[in-house]
Amino acid sequence: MAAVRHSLAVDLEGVRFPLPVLAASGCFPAGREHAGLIDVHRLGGVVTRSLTYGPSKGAPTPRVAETPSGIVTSVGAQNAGVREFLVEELPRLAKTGVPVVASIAGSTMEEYLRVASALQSEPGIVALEVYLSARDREHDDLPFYARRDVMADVVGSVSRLSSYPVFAKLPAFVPDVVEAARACVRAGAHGLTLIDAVPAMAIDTRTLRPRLGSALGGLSGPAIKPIAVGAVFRVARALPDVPIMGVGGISTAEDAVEFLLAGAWAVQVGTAALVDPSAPAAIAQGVLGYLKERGFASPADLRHRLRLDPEALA
Amino acid sequence: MAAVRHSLAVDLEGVRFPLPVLAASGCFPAGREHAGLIDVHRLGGVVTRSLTYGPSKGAPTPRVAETPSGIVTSVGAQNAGVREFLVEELPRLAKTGVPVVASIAGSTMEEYLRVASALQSEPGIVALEVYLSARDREHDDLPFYARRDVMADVVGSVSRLSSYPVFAKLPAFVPDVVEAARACVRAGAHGLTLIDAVPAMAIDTRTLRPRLGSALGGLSGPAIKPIAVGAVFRVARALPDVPIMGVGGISTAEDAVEFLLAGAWAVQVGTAALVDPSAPAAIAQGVLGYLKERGFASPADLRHRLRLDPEALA
Amino acid sequence: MRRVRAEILNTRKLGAYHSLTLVAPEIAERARPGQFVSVAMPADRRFVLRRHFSIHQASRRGGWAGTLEFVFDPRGPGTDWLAESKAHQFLDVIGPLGKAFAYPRRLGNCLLVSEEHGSAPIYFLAQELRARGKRVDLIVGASSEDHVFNPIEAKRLSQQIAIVTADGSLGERGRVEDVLVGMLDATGAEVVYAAGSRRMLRAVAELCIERRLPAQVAVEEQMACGLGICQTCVIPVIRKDGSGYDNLRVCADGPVFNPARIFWDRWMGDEPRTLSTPPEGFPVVSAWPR
Amino acid sequence: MRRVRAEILNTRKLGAYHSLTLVAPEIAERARPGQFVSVAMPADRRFVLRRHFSIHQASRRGGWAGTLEFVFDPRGPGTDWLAESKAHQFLDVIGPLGKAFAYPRRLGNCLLVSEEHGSAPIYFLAQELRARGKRVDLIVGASSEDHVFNPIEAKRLSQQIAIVTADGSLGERGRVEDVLVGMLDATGAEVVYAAGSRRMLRAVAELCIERRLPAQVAVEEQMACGLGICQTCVIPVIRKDGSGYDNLRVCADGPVFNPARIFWDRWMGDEPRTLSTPPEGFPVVSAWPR
Ligand SMILES: Cc1cc2nc3c(=O)[nH]c(=O)nc-3n(C[C@H](O)[C@H](O)[C@H](O)COP(=O)(O)OP(=O)(O)OC[C@H]3O[C@@H](n4cnc5c(N)ncnc54)[C@H](O)[C@@H]3O)c2cc1C
Ligand SMILES: Cc1cc2nc3c(=O)[nH]c(=O)nc-3n(C[C@H](O)[C@H](O)[C@H](O)COP(=O)(O)OP(=O)(O)OC[C@H]3O[C@@H](n4cnc5c(N)ncnc54)[C@H](O)[C@@H]3O)c2cc1C
Ligand SMILES: Cc1cc2nc3c(=O)[nH]c(=O)nc-3n(C[C@H](O)[C@H](O)[C@H](O)COP(=O)(O)O)c2cc1C
Ligand SMILES: Cc1cc2nc3c(=O)[nH]c(=O)nc-3n(C[C@H](O)[C@H](O)[C@H](O)COP(=O)(O)O)c2cc1C
Ligand code: FES
Ligand code: FES
Repeated sequence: MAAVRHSLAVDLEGVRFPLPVLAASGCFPAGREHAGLIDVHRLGGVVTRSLTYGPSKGAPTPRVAETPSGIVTSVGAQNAGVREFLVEELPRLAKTGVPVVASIAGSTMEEYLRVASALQSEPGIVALEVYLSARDREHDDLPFYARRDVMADVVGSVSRLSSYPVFAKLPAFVPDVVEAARACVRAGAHGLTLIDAVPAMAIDTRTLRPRLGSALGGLSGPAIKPIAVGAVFRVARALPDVPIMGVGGISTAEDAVEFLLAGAWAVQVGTAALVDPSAPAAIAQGVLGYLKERGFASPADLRHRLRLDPEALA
Repeated sequence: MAAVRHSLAVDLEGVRFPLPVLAASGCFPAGREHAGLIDVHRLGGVVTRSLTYGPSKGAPTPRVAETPSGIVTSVGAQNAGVREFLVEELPRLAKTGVPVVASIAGSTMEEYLRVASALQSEPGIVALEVYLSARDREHDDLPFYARRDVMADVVGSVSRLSSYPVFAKLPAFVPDVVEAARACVRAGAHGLTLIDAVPAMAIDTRTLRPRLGSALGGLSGPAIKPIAVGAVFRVARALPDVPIMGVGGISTAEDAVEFLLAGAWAVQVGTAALVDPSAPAAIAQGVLGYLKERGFASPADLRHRLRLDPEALA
Repeated sequence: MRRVRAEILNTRKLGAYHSLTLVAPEIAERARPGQFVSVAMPADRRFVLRRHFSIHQASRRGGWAGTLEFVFDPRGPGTDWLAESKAHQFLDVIGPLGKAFAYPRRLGNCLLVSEEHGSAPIYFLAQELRARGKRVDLIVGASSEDHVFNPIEAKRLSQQIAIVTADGSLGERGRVEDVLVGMLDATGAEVVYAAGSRRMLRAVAELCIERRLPAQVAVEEQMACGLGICQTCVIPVIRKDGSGYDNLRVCADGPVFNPARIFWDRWMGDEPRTLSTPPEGFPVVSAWPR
Repeated sequence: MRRVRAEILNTRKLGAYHSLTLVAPEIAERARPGQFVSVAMPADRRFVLRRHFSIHQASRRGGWAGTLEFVFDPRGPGTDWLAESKAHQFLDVIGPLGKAFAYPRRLGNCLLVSEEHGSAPIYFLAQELRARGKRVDLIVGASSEDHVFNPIEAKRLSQQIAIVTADGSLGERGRVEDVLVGMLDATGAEVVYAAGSRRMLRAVAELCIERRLPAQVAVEEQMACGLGICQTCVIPVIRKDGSGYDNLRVCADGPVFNPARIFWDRWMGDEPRTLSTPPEGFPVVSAWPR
């Protein structure tokens, strides 16, 4: 085999990450205290926890329950608000040089726009990710993604307002994830993040109570990997030119390769990074090993390599 | 404690099962060869595999792949057609006296109606279950559930045509499962079955192929239990008078109790019954043990026992 | 089929293979070559499905009466777990499952062809055929020496034997197909049995069709239940009357099939096609002596 | 915090409890009472999360230098798995995590209150307080005798001790709260430390507030990461200026808190309320000697 120059860098139509593995939203240590556990230079990038405009206290506890190969969590977007983020967290992150994707949330369209405005022209930020599972106070508290037009409206408005490329973070929980993705792209999304945690619940049969304080939460971890891979595959086939970040249940390099083969341009690691903050770096390293062993030049190279029988999807 | 007469029987607004645990669609042995492995008298009932009008060859192989705490399958509704079922399978089932729920499928609205007609007034059948994940040939091959009006139309038409009570089998994969459930009930569904396998995919990173012949399949097994419990809980709270059969990842009596606490009137066991056909009977037995130990009189008793903090769902 | 809690009597390593011998008289009494068992994995792991293994040995008489042996090479989470199991542990086993190889009533000379772990059921068959006074010859193929399953046993069981490895580390270098014609001619085979890769089984099928030799092959397909319930394990089999094909269950209608009736093109998907294949309505070899 | 592959040096049973002693000098050197470790579960099971245990013992000197001990009662899949672990196995451990108990600078008499496995960090604290010349008295509560953690050690560590079990199988029958006032008076306690159920911690809090005694309690909350990342483990803590409360992370901001600042009503949800609770803006005990 001719000497191939392997590169782990990925280019999502202008949004560049030095490695194809990012820490997913809500799963990256923001504090000073983790210096010893992670080396941000071995990360493709960091997606911040979803930021609201004002501080938010979040959901009642307990906020996590373990289920077969997964966890159900409900943090309720606890965060100190976008201003606190800009003062306390971003400067520290920006100094390390790691590309930052800022995740924005809101309970009204207006809040999304206020958060997006507050983040304008901040050094370090390379893109926005729009969290669409937040509840829409103006529409019966349904999640924004539940109404395609409302969702597209949020994504479109943020895209028009912001100078950053915007990734819409879609749950797989829409009857036609392809149509949902298309609506976001038409509205102006630069790319897509697939998928968010899946609505779920766990009950303690001993105490007769929900295992989470908020009863309902989101399922993440290895259990949801097949759901996420399926969503990425379907959207990538329909929208091959739209950059996709794949997320959901990735805990090994093989898992990441599965997503890249399914059509993801980069991947994010959530739950696995909570349990082991060095996991994203180790996964990126493992992807490099896979590329080398199989003679692929780059993560992007995998995007068109899935071998499909003619009969599949018939 | 006063002596409680424990009964495992459940009454789903007129549809009676002697035990609260049924074998789920596609997961009950139809053949003679299983006599030694199961005792149908320890089953609440049997949901048949989904029947189409004519015979269907089903999906290409491989049809199953194991994933963390789950399996992804795609059988593609292989079945010999409703007539063959009536001649070959139903008489044998009816003779045992086990309540039979006939699952019906179609690739057009018309096919659903033809299958439902063929099943009219057959001894042994106590209800129909409408499989809504089939692809609608008249609407871009999208699953029937993907368009709420189309779905309601199918459920409504079958309900009007058939003299059996009709259960609509909903996937959790709709942005608002409560609205979907409501639409089915408004259209005439007697009850609901929640949930179907979740759209998913697995890829073999060694061969660079999807692990299923049809690429996409459905995720079932313990991995999806929290998703199913969440869907049952949400629908049961919104529609407390509508009978719900809960299904998804049940493999122990505790799992079944979780569903009953979430609001299910009965449960179905799929994947766990494939691996161990006696599982539904063992689970029913375990539910009895739980009721006795905790002093509950019947499975229905659990339906209103979930203890919710006032703050949950706020 | 029976479901039993079977104690592991003995574990041993044979080259790349692990062998487990279980105490399971209810299954052993009924087991015939070609049939398989289904083994539950521990419930506290991520496993959901049982794993399936051909029965390699089932003793009805003697010191080992009531025991059952199966053989595997560790290559995934399930077989890795089994490879760690120890004597006196218990396994949850269902069996015997599936249809066995049929023994030829009139014909005498049997050529048995196996690859990798396909040798497990084939050696069992060899023994039963010899007990019925048939001449048995063997072709055993593998990737390399350590994957040639129990060559000593193979030699003991066969009149004539050809061992073939892909890397030439034992026997001839090459594939089973390379020696097939030669062995057919040399042994005067009247019946052929085979278990191994789809590629090899198809080559056997083509040759037997050409020569109008009756044959039976044991196939494998991904199984969810192994019990005939779920229809995940199907293989396209051409109808006797040639009017089309049906997707039959490997676990309940097989795993042993007449290779001439397998609709190879469909089954092998887009794997390399080296041979022409029977169209629908293909005239099947119906000479099988039942 | 450090992450190490730690060898299990020793395992032992103490009543209902299992104790694991690890070789983990990087962690042991830094460990202080109240801090905890996070232990990875095997990747091949259904587990997703690490499990968290208070450090019971960390030896910096002597024959056990560089070792670390934690203690648990098997009561779920994670602790069941750990209970089966053997000496010379390796565990993936992160620690020390969280904020430790602070030692009183001026005050002398310390009453330590523990329930069930809460005794693990409390005995460690007792030892460190004694080493600093403080008087230590203990109240140890449990459901029954075998759940009274290491009573012999408890007696060795304390000047005066009250053991209370719910079923009366060891010490007095009842709850820790029943002997609290008596012990406070009898020992002349100037500072109170506690670890155990929320109910008990709240009773301690109420009493200490009433008597204006400085106190520290170690709390537990379901944790996903244990590392301060995810904010699943929060507890409502009233601000120093009384202007409201913040949800602080038990794993990073705790697990040791000033009980007077915990917003008990919020934290305990709808569990039975036996005591009045501080409103927002509650005047906190700020007398803690730091
Ligand atoms: C009828 C029959 C008889 C068999 N006999 C033997 C035998 O004697 N010795 C032996 O080593 N192997 C045998 N196999 C193959 C064996 O069942 C699988 O290789 C094994 O289950 C793999 O499990 P795993 O967890 O180690 O690997 P994985 O590859 O991780 O298995 C993952 C999943 O794929 C399934 N699977 C993987 N490969 C196969 C396959 N070839 N056929 C069916 N399912 C598969 C597994 O059951 C499991 O559900 C037989 C298969 C069948 C169908
Ligand atoms: C700071 C801290 C220190 C602890 N110290 C000890 C100790 O020294 N000895 C001891 O026996 N236990 C201790 N615990 C509790 C212990 O972590 C859990 O009981 C244990 O993880 C249960 O795991 P499991 O799989 O056996 O049980 P399961 O109940 O099945 O656990 C399921 C999930 O719930 C979580 N969980 C269950 N109970 C608790 C709890 N009380 N607190 C936090 N998470 C919980 C587990 O981590 C796991 O994610 C401590 C907990 C915390 C937060
Ligand atoms: C504790 C926790 C907090 C999370 N917080 C956020 C968040 O603030 N915003 C968001 O978009 N996703 C959030 N997520 C979802 C993850 O970013 C990710 O989409 C999901 O967990 C699936 O990936 P995983 O299986 O790798 O965890 C959170 C997930 C977890 C487990
Ligand atoms: C092999 C297999 C075949 C199935 N076939 C059908 C079917 O024909 N009709 C249907 O409505 N559901 C079918 N299902 C879905 C199950 O009935 C059930 O809804 C789903 O598997 C979730 O439950 P479980 O986790 O207990 O398996 C099938 C599931 C499996 C695993
Ligand atoms: S594996 Fe289920 S029918 Fe064969
Ligand atoms: S457990 Fe994650 S922040 Fe405390």
